[in-house]
Amino acid sequence: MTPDLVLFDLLLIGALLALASACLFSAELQRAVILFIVFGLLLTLVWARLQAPDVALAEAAIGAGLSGALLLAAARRLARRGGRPEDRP
Amino acid sequence: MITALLYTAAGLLLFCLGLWSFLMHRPLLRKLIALNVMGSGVFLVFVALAYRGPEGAPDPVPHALVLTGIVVAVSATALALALGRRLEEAERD
Amino acid sequence: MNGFLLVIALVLLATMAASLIRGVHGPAAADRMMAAQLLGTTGVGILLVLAQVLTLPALVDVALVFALLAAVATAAFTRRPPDEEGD
Amino acid sequence: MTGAALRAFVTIAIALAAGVLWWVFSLALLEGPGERLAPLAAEALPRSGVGNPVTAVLLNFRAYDTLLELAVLLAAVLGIWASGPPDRGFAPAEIVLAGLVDWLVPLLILAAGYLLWVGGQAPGGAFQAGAMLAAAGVVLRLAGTPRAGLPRGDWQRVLVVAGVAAFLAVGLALMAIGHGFLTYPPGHAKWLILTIETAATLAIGATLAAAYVGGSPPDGPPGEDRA
Amino acid sequence: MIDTLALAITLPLLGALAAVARPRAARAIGLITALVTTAGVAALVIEVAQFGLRRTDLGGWGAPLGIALQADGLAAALLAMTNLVALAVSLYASDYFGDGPIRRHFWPLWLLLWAALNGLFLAADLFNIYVALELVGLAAVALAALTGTREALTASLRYLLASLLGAITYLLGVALLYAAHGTLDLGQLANAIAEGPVAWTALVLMTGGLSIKAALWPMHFWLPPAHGNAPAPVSAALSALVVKAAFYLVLRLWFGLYDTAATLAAAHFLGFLGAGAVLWGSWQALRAERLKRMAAYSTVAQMGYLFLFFPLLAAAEPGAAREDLLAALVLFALSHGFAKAALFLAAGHIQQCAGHDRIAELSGTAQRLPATTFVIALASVTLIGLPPSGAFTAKWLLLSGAIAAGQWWGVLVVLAGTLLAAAYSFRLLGRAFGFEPTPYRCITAVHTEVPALALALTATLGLGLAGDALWTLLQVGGPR
Amino acid sequence: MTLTAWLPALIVLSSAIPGLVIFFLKEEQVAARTLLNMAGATVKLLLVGLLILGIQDHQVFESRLALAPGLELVLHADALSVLLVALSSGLWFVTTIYAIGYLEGSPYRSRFFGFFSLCVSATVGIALAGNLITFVIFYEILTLTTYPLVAHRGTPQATRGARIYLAYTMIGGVLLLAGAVWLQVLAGPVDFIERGMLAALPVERFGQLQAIFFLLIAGLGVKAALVPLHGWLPQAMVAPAPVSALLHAVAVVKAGAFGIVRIVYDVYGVEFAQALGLLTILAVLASITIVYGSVLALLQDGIKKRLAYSTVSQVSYIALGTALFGPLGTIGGLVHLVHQGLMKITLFFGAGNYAETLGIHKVADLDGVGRRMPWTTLAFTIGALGMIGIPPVAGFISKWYLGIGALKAEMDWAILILAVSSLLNAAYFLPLLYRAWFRDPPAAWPKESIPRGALETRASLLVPPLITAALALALGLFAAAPFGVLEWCRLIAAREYGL
Amino acid sequence: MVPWLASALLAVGCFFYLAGTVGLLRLPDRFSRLHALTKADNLGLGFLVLGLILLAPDWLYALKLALIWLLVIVAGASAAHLIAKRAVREQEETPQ
Repeated sequence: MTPDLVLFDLLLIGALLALASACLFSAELQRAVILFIVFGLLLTLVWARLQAPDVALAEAAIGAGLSGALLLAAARRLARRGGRPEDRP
Repeated sequence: MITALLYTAAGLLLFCLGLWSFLMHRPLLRKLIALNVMGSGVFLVFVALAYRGPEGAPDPVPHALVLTGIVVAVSATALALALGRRLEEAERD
Repeated sequence: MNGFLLVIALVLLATMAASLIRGVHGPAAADRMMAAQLLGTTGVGILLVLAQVLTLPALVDVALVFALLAAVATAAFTRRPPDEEGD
Repeated sequence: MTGAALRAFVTIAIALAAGVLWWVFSLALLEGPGERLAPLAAEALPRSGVGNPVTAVLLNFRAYDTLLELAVLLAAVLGIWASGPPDRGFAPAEIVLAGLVDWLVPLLILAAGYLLWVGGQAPGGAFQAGAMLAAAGVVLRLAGTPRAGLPRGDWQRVLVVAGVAAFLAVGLALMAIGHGFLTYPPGHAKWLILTIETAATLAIGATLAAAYVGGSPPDGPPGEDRA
Repeated sequence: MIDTLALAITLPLLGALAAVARPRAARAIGLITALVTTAGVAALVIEVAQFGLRRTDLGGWGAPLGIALQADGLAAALLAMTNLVALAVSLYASDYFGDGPIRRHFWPLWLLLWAALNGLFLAADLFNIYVALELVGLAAVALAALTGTREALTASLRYLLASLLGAITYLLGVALLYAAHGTLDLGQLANAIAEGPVAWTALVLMTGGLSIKAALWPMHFWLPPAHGNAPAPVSAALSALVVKAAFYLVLRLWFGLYDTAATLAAAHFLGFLGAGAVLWGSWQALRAERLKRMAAYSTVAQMGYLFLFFPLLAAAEPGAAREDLLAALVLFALSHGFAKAALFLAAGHIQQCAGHDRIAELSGTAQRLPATTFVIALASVTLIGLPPSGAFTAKWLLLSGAIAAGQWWGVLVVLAGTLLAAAYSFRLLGRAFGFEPTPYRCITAVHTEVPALALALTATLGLGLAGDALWTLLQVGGPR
Repeated sequence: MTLTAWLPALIVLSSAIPGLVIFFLKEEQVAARTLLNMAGATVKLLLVGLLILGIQDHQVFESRLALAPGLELVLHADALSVLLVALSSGLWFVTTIYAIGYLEGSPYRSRFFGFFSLCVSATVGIALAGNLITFVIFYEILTLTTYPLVAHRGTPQATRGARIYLAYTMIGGVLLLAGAVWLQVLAGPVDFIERGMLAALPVERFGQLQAIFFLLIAGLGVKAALVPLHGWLPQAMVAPAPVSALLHAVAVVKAGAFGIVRIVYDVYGVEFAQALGLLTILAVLASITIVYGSVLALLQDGIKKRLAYSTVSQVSYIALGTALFGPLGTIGGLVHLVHQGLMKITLFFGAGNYAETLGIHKVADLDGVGRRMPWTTLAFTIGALGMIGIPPVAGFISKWYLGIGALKAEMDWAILILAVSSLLNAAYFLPLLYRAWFRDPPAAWPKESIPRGALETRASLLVPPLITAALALALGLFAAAPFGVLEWCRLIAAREYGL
Repeated sequence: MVPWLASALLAVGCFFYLAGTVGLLRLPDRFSRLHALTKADNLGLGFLVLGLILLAPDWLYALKLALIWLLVIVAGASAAHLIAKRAVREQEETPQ
């Protein structure tokens, strides 16, 4: 195990967790959605790093494509309605 | 093994972060994102325990399970968003 | 060679982490999307390097998918329904 | 308990849980069986009919899971269809986007075909390919095609069930001729899997695209236009 | 070679596909599938009763690489109940939805749900359980939302979120067990699992996830609105079958998979939650303003009874006493399944005829809808646990177990729950004889009331008087 | 299929099956309903006749059905069960005739008669129950089947009365259930065996047995209307008269009283119960109830209310007899089970006739009714005199045996109770009789709905009270006859004391 | 020789990425950021791909690498346009 790889791992995990936190703690919905899409991107790198190319392919295909589009559309609708959606279930 | 432990820890942290966010936020979209993060955490645990060093071929079974899990998660998210949209319409009327 | 490639990957990852800051801070959605765009391209780069390092040629396919879908994500981000569309 | 106290309590509890979980998982990883199913899968791979171990797990060893997974997808889209008609979608694309769509959609479809084909031997497979098709649908809808390129009416329904149907047809046919449900006879596995995967790719693509469109398809006999 | 285990899942699945592809014929397809599926499952149950444990390795790989389906006595008992209830629900639904627009959404989803339920009962693989659980969850949520009202949608969303949370938590437990033992097969895991923090944590995670789905108090919050606002046949299926399936898995985990490792303190904890469910659920049912809400809260309470068995089962030495308790538990679950389905179907009928289901305004049902009232009365007999229902026998054995184990709190909870159940049941039945009738706008066609009546009679007379047969069936390779 | 294994089940089913069929009859199918009712009642009487003959022939009648391992539904005919089976079958026959007349033209009769038949099935099941769980099962079914009868009229008072009835009986049922399960945990399957089966248990469980006894008595005391568990009974008076007759004379209160008899004699064993000191407490409870019921009866001005409190008082004679240690007291209690049934049903028939024919509900309106309705009033008088304990009506026999039983049991104070109670009985019944026979009738009856024809009221209303009154008289006059009720009770008592 | 060249190309690619990131972080206004970004990441990826092509095991692999670069450039151009439009709209709605 090369130290570079460990460094890479640490950096990757750090970025991943930081991003997840930023996304989950984000006050603004649309920002959370964009960050979630970026989170998917980083996750793809994780799958690649862990030698799971099948999973990486799936994550890339679904996260950037369908899932992202769906969430963006939902966030846009909420933003358009304007009201703070805190009263939602 | 260190790699697996490291990524397992990351997966568990994602799970717990997601759980926290799920419990603390009320908007549907936030809960969905939280659930997806939680799911990703679990998937990460699976993939981490499939990893067997840079040389060894990884265990394909957890990879397959995670693929299935991803499809399920996407399905659920899509359904939830559709219901949410319908609810908005119902509330607007 | 692999050691050097790893360093490259590491640097790329570092730039990625840095541009995350813009992604998190925005301030506007467009800024975040720009960050996302850069992150995507960097991600493609890292994937390609990793494909070499880990001798996983399949990661090139992942990069390909990334490249293809980055445009989809951007389109999804920028489009608005007709009643709001400015043009 | 006040709201703040409750939040603090939950936060602390989850933090503790995270620690316990990590400890326990480390125990499991350190003491657990080193190999798990990897050697078994590697040993059975030559008999599975495909070269990619993940595909072998998904479509042969644990094909039943995948069958149910496709059913989950179907359930989701049925639920979405039940939630009423889709909204109008987007205005026709302006020139840049239209140009993008013009070359992106064929490429996506091409990529889907490539991933499907390569899935037997290398990473890739039905779901990834289906997701690419769905992405094509998403782009089309974004560019102003309301139905995201999906066929009308009943053909769309047929497409959506194709994956599960292919699975069941193969599985039950094998059972009927005495092999047992989803037990591929040696030598035929490759083609049976490819058949199922092709149907599944189309179904996944159609299903995900339909999920993005987000409402029930216009009904009517195949080809009949009631839009 | 006809594999009835596979048929139990594939037949409804085929029906679902046909109903998706041909929505205009959905009702006919649904009814035919219901009949065929029930026949297929009947064949399976008879096979189990005659030849013992049935197991099939799908794909011919065998565990741990492949997935197996397995039917023992416990699975067969629950399958029998599920399919009979599902058949009755199908017959009822064919009238309830008629040729209306909802039918084309209802039938495919319902058949998918049915297939998934059968799949859950037959599953012998932890991850396969997860997938089937998600299929059950999504189909159930989609069905619960079919009415499209605001309340129903809000409730369905909440249901979906709770259900997903449960599934993910469960999955983490599966990951832990796979990490520790390298297999997902229930039988192999049962042999491999040894006491220790790993086994413990996995059990906590899986039980935690499943008990959300089984609506164990206080994680029941999603159930009453979801079950109360769904269309009546859907409510029946959700309350009678879906929560039951999650409970079945908890039972399998605790007394099939874990057996040696499950200790008393944890079982007591579940028992306390069960007690909370009985009291809280019954109390809320008593306060409910609407009939279906009441029925839904009653489900919360009845699920609580099932968990009350856990400390007793954990304390009992293997042997006849323990088998009695387990059989009583199953008998209770089956009785509740039939009775609650009957109750919801009857409630749906009343709702259709009266235009609402507000209990305070439902007077004179005994005069205007005698058969439906009779169904409610019979179902109430089971819910209260009065003779001659199966629930009475089960409750008797539960009380015996609790007294024998010296768990007097359990006795008090059961007795209090019985009284509360009587109180909420008779809120409606008391009004039934009233002479200020609500304007009922229905001319009752006899055949629409037959399914509910059959269910109620099965719960009250069938299981009460023929419950002994269950003991024989459960001898077949059940949890030890 | 042997008759001995099926006869008890058939006796239960002979009313249950007609009952279930009747539910599905249309309202206007009067003839079919009547036919079914009467056929069921007749068949049941015949079957009971067969049973009695067989028992005298020392045949053992027993039907069994396994509910679960260790839990069996057992219907077993012994001498004690025959007592209640015969009483309820006979009175059901009579009451059915009465009810057909009484409810003529009123709505929802199919429902009424359906539950009516089921209610009798439950009573017969209680009588034939061969073990504790079977008893509990039929006891609860009885609650369920009588509830719709009490609520039948659907008026707010009826609904309220039914609700109170249900609340009491459900709580009683739960207590009984708890006691029964507890007992079964301690002692294994509790079969009803003459002289009981618990004395064999180890001494350290005696404390638990005492606790269980109180649970059981509390559960049974609700239906037997032991003070302070009697509150439902006056409220349930809103039911139609045949229902009141059934509740008070045959089914509900008898189920409770019969249960107490069973528990004392065939579960604990009377000697063991005495040894545990349980009988004295039961005797005290019964005595309080007797006096309290009588006093309250005196205060009522509604006829049915007065009869209701009278029931509270009179049923406890059975419990008192049970609690008086010694065969004579036992005989007194047991014969009263039958006697009270006959006399009380006569009284309720009479009260029902007054209400249905002339609209009389209050004591004050009874003036001169003996002239308008002499036959009814004659029957009513026999019943009332019997209740007071005046010879030669059957009630005298009961009180006589209770009295000497109390002496033998060295509970002399019980005699005082009997005396006081009889005085009170007289005080609340004699004014009724006086008004009916010796006051002048008013110018118009409150609401005369059945005009006087050849008979004073409908034949179907008149015949039943005459039959029951005649029986009550006959049982007093020919008490010593062989195969009479008294002889039968002697036989039971002899067995219970191992004589 | 080839590894050295490849390394050099990779290092240059890396530099452009760095430059792009610094631009994204430091440049004051949105449109200059956008320009810096597109230029930098296209060039960065370009050099990276060139370097990797030199190391590619077979021509198909190399072809794929080239294709990816092409895709990123074309898609990037379109994306930049779309984002710019969106940015303009946002600027009209809320001043930066």
